[in-house]
Amino acid sequence: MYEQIAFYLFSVLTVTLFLITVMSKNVLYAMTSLAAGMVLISGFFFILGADFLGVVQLIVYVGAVMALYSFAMMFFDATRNIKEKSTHPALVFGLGGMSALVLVMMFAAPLYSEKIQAFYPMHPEAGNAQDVGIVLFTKYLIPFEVAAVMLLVAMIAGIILAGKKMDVSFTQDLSVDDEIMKQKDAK
Amino acid sequence: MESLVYIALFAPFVSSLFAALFGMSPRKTFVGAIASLLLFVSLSASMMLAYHVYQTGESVHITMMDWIHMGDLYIPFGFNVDQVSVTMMNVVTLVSTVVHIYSIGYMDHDKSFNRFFSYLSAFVFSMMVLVMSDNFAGLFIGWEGVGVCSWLLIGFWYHKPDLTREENPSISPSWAANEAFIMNRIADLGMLIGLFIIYWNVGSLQYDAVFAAIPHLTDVILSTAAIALFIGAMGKSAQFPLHTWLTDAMEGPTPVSALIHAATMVTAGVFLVIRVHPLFSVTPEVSYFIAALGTFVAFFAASMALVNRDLKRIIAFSTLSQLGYMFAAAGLGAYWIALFHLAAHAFFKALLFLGAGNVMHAMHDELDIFKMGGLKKSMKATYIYMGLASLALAGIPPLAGFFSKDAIIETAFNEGTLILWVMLVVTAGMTAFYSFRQVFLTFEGDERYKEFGIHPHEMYKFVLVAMSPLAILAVIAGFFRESFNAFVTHLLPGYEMSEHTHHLALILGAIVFAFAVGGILLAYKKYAKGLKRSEKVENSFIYRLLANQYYIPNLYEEFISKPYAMISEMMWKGVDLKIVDTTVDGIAKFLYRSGDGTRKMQTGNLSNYLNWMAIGGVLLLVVAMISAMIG
Amino acid sequence: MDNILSVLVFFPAIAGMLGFVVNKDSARVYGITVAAIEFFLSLWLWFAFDGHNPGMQFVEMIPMIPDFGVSYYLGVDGISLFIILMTTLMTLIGIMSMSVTENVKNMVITLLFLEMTMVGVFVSLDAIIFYLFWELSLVPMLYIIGAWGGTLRVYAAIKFFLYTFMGSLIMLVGMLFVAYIYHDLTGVWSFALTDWYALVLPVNYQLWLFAAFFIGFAIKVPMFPFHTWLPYAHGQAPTIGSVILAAVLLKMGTYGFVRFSLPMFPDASVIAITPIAMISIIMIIYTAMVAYAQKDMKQVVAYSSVSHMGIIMLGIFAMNAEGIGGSVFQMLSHGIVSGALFMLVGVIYDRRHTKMMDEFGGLASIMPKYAVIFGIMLMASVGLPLTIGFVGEFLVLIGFYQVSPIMTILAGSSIILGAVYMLSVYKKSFFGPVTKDENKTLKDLDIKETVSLVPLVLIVIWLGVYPKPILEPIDNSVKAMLSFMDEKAITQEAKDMIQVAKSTKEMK
Amino acid sequence: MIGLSHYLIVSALIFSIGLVGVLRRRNLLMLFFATEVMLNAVNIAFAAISHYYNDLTGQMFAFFVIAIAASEVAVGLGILIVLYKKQGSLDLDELTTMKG
Amino acid sequence: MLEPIKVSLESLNLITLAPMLIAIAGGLIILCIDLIKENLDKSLYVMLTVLVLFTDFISVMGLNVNERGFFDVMLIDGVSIISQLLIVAGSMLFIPLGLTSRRFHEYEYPEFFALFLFMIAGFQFMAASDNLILIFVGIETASLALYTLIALHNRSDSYEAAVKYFTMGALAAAFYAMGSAVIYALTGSVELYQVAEVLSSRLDEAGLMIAVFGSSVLLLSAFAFKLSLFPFHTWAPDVYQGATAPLAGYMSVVPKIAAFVVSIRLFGMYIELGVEWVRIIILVIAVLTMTLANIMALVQEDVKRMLAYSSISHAGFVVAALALDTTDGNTSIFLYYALFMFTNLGAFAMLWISRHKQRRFDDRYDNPYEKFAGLINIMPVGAVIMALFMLSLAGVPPFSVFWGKIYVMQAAVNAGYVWLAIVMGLNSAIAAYYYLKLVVYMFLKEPVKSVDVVYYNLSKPLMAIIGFATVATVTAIFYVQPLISYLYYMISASGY
Repeated sequence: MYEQIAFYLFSVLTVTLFLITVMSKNVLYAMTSLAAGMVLISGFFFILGADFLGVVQLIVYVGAVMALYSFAMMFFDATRNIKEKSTHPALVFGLGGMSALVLVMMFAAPLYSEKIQAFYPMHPEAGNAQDVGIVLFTKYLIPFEVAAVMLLVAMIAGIILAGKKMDVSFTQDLSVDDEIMKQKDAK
Repeated sequence: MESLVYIALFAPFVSSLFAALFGMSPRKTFVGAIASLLLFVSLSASMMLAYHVYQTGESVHITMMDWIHMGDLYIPFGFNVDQVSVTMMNVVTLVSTVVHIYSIGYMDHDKSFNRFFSYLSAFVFSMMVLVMSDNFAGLFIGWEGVGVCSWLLIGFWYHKPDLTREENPSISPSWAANEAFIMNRIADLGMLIGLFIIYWNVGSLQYDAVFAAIPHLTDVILSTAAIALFIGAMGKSAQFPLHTWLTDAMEGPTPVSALIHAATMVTAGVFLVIRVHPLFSVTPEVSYFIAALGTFVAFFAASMALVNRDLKRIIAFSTLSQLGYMFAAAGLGAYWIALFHLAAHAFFKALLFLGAGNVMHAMHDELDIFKMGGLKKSMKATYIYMGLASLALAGIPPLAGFFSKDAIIETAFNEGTLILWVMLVVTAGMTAFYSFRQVFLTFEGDERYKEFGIHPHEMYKFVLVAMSPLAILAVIAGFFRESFNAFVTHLLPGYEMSEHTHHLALILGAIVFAFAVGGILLAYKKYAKGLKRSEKVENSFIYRLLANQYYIPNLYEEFISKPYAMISEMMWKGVDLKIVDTTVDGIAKFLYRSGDGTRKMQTGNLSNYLNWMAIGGVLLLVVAMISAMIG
Repeated sequence: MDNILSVLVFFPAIAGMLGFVVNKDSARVYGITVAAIEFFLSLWLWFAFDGHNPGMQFVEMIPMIPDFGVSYYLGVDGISLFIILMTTLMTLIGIMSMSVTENVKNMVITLLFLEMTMVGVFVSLDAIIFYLFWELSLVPMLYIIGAWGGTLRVYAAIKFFLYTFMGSLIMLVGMLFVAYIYHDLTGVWSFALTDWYALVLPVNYQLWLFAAFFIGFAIKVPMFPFHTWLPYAHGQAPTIGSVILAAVLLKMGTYGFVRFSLPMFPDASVIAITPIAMISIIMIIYTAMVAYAQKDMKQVVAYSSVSHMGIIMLGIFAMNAEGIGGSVFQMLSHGIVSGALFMLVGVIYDRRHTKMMDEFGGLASIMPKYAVIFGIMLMASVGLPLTIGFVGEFLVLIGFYQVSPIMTILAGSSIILGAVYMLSVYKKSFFGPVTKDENKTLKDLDIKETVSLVPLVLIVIWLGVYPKPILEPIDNSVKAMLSFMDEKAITQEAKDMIQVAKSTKEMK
Repeated sequence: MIGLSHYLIVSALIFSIGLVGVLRRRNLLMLFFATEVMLNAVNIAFAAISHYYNDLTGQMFAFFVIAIAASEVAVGLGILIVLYKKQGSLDLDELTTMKG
Repeated sequence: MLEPIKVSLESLNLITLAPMLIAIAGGLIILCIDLIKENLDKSLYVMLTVLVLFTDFISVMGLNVNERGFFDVMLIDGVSIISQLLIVAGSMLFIPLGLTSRRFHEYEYPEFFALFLFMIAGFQFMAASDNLILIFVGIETASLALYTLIALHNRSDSYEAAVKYFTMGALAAAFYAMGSAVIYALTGSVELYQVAEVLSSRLDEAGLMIAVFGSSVLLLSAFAFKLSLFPFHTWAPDVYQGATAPLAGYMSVVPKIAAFVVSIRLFGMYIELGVEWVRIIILVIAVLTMTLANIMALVQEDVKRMLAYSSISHAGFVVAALALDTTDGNTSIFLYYALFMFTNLGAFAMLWISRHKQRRFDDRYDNPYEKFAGLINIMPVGAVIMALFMLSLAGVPPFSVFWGKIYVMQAAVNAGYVWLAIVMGLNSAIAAYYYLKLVVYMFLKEPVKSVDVVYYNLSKPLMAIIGFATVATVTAIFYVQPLISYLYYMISASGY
């Protein structure tokens, strides 16, 4: 009962919030509702017993990602209302509705099967964090490390793309080459 | 004997090559002389061969080398000198020798003198191949060879421009040459088909093999083969409906007309029928058709000759008519008579043409007999020659024509084909009339040429001398009828008149004679005193019909040439460019245009790209759903 | 010299590669020398060739991709030998007579590469190697048409390339399918023709495969209605391009039919006789008519090529030694004659820069030598006996007569229609008075042109009079092929139709 | 009782909402929001399946999805920054120099 | 408290990780070098990268076939080995294209090379795993690096390209994640060998088909994006145009090989399980892709854009082989890309050497056809070489792509899809047009402008690369045999 109420509450709220994210003309509203929706999603995780995941969701999304977005928003000076040309609403909502319909039908199918054995079963007695830790650092150690590399890549990318060095472009600058030539001549 | 065969065959070839060496140089008389000499060599060899064949009664057969050997088809270059071919060889070489010598005089002023001899000798060579070959393929070589030489020689004065049909009925020499070649080609196709039929049913194209196989073949095969071969003969011998080229061929120099279009090449068709007599003699329907067609052409051509004003065309029509006679004889089974008439005709017709050539030479190439008259003063020898030849042609005894033509008419009677007989007899009368109409209009009466400021003069002496053998033969050839009969019937089936005919021979002869003399007299009455033209007659339907050759050339032009050109144009512009090519280009253009169309999906707008992606994904999902639901 | 074929194939290519170094001014001489050596090599091949052996000779076999069955597999028999000779000859003559003045070096190099591909096509006994040379031959030709051609050259070149390319890709699918079947039956991959010959395919497979190969070959031949690239290609190509195109490239299609379609699919070929004969007859008559309507001299020759190719096609599907042998001979004859005709048109084009017939008239009196040679070639083209043109045409028609007399009569109309358009060309350009002043000063054939044309004239006459040295090897190989087809054919109809050398006696 | 399907359907709905956002947004920043929504939707699905199968793999996947989302944000924003410096706008309708 | 897990080091089979670790370590080394000393010349980094990649290559060669490592996350089967070899070799060939005579922005960053190496590691992880999680992380690592590399070219076109690629990539990632979720829901696993097992037992359950199809479709959408299949291809032309020529050429080969490996594992699994529907859908997409891309390529004005469409079309070609799911088919995929790689390397390198910093021929394009007009007169050897590449791409024998093409077609024929082979044939014929168009411009047209140098960017290393590509393209016939037998052996050994 408690679970049901929570589920429906979270469902309605997330859907509404994400709708706002998607439909709002104001970046601020959109972002705020996105953040709120993400918080609520962590609620789902908690209901589902994925406590650690819920925490990560809160920290990474609501903490890191949203902070990034807000900094970006400030940089872009996008607090005012955004004018967007709307792409054929019929097409957009048709496609959205269609995909919702098909996905819902798909998920309404009897996917769940008793026969399926968990390969990495949970151990409720030990707690979610421990479970996750063990699997993550054994089975999924490699993806974990690769994710680290990925984050490194993202970091480097973020740094160099946003860096000052990008303000001048050698790509279209003919004089750069002349300098090289001069240097070579000097040698 | 083999070397004689080679000499007879290749002397003209050497002559042609020799003359060709000088083909592009200015006139050199010695070219003509050497060519004539070589032709004379060929004539001598032919005569010696004739003597040999006559003596031994055996034919000389040689196989020079292989020509085509593929699959089962084996064709050698083989030559066979037997009674028939040796006759032809003699006729051909004799007339050509005379014509060669004649041409030295006639072509005197022509800048292409050397070239002319080259062509002329080449023609003789082809003709020799034609008559001497021992197989159908060799015959066909000669057959086509003479066709090409004829094309070259008709178009000899190729530089003349095209005129309208009113100005010149044959438009231009080059036009006439092409016409002749193409018409012959039509017939040649028939001949080729004949060869194919024979090959696939006999397995060989050698005469002896084919003749030996004839008894084993069915009637249908024999008849189709005979018809196909005869179609070939029709083209070369200008039988209706492929006859129009012959009169147009008169655009060529006159010696050419004498040699090719009177004495030799046009008789190749008759020769073919005689050569292949074992085939024709077992296909009576085809033979009868040949006879009937021959008779018809004899009459038909003679009718056109009645009103023609062109000196050479009249002779050409008369050639046509005489060819009809020959076919009539051959068709009726009297092969030796046909061959005899062929030989006799060659002599007097060549003589006639050469005489006409003299006249032309004198008249500066004027050919309209209405513009001549009274030439006998300046050209006595020619008058005699032409008169003799015309008499022979008209069948006045004791000249050659009488013996040969009379025999044909008699044959028609003998075979009981009275209609043919009647037509032939009437034609004989017409022949006499138009021959003498021409002779009288040319040589007798008022001197109409003076209006045109022409000063006629007689031909060179040596030319006249050279013509004399023909004249002599035209006179005396008839007397050799029986020995000729005996000679050739070694090979050809004999033909004897029935008792009944034999009894009536005199009466029949008298009837023909009466017609002939009647014709001459009529001509004399009308034309000997000079030309009296009658508007009424000339405007009459029949006159115009005859003068325009029954409008057949016009018909051909309107219903064959022009539509062909039109359809060709349509095929090109309408079908080839508009349909076939446009389809091909259309496919290419369609692809290109659809490229222009589809590249529009690449708007450059990210939102659209995302839409496409979503459309793709969602569409696939929908398809997945539907197909999962269907099962 | 067992590897004479490899030498023949790669000698021109290597020479072409080295040709980059040769100075521009000497390029032509270099080209002539190389082509002459190549021609003598091919003569040597003929000399060493055993005319009585109907099978493949000088066979070379090096596996290239054994896992995929591709091998470098060369050989010649009586059928291909003379086409190779003609290829080398026409290339030599072509280079000799070449009137191109711009970029001569590029032209020479291109021609040498083209020669490699052409020889390669005719010596290959491996389908993939065959296909390789087949496709590769398009490239130099594309360049020749496109770089030295007339105003529409790019269009013509691309049309030529794409059209043939499209067809050959379909053919490639056919080849792959045959290889698949071969693999299915034997467990081995092989593209070697001699292996493929051993395959006995069910009739429906044969039909599909025949169709696939047909598209490839028919476009190349070109058969109606795939012929429209040809007039453009010829019309726009420089003389040398037309010469090679007409003389050799078109032969690849007909050669393909003889080499692939007939021996591999005897039953399908027999079934295809009637449709192909009908197309051939359409080709013969229709293109002869179209040729008659042309105003451009070169287009006449181009369309006449199509018409003659119709004859060749007809002969191939006669299914008897006369027809097929005749076709092979006709390929040579058409190669030489049409090549010469294109050269002749080129001669006048070089002088007047037009090929329109109404620009001329009376050339016979201004350029007599030219007129004579043109006349001889014209007569060979219309199939005059004792010229090369007659032998092939006669054999083809006589061969096909056995299949269908009516169709032979229709096809035989080529001797009439051919005369019609050819003589009308001759009349329009050579006869009549000289009307145009520009024409009055035209020079007759110069040394270069004479030297290149006279050998062709001699060959035309020599092979017309004495074709035996050529016919004999062809005959042997064709007979061997026929008896092999007969053995292999499944259906009785096909066996009946394929006539193995004893044809006429059976008819009796 | 709340079954697996319930969660999955919520996930599907949110996914579709995200998709709608991706389709209709012209502002790149807000478009990125929509992609975050989609990834979050998937996370719900993974967590739910994980829960019902009593299997941890789903949660693992969700972790990595979060990590990936975070990295994407970093790189995406980096690109947006250079773009904004150059163009002064985040409107994707202005990004149409390459087309056709 | 759970029991600590004891794992022996041997069972981890760490060697399977060696190649990727080498690449990552290489990237880190480059970063460190930059930290120690700034402003080193790009040639140092290029050569370091090549060296790292070479070591990587050797280590891949040292792998044994059919091993699993690290709790079965790593999968070293034949496919993964050959694909890694191709990926590394391809990267090794493309990266020296940075050694141009002119300076371009991205090569000024040592990070560029580090990112490049990380990207390769990402691809290698994609190829060497059948775990959807690792595949996902690998994809994203590689993609994020690639987006950055594109943007680093630093001009508005490249940002535009990067944004487009990035945004669509994000959507594709969402599709991928959703698809994986559905698979997980169906089977309770994200490891393909287990997925296949469970799925085969569940296939006959009622009402599940929609989910099976749905999962395949979602994954297909994601990989169709990666492989640039219609209608997910729209990014490709713009990104190719916006990226530098070396990167565009690289994108047309290497990421696709990685994506193909995953596709073979994924969709091969579906087809193997008897879900014919997937095969049909892939075939339809393949045919649409090759045809539409071809038609669009016909009308392009820019060579690079044309090549972009052409590589879309080639991808469609190869995807058809994927749908066959036979050993021949899978062999042909790698054979095709291996051979295609050389030609594309050459073609893009030719564009790269002719790159000028300003657009001198067209306002929109770097490489409009006009630029190459009359190249035979300006740069004859270059023109001939470029023509060779074009002919090779068109599938003219004996150049490299031809062998790939007939092998694909043969695979189609062998699998009974003759119609597919015919469609491929016809498409090749259409494609020939646009390749020829360039040949025509180079050989048959007069130069548009009298431009001093077209090969503005040429340098000795680039010449060497082009020479290598030319030789590899022309002499393909000689190495196709070992290539085929190796690929076939490897693929059949891994059971595909």
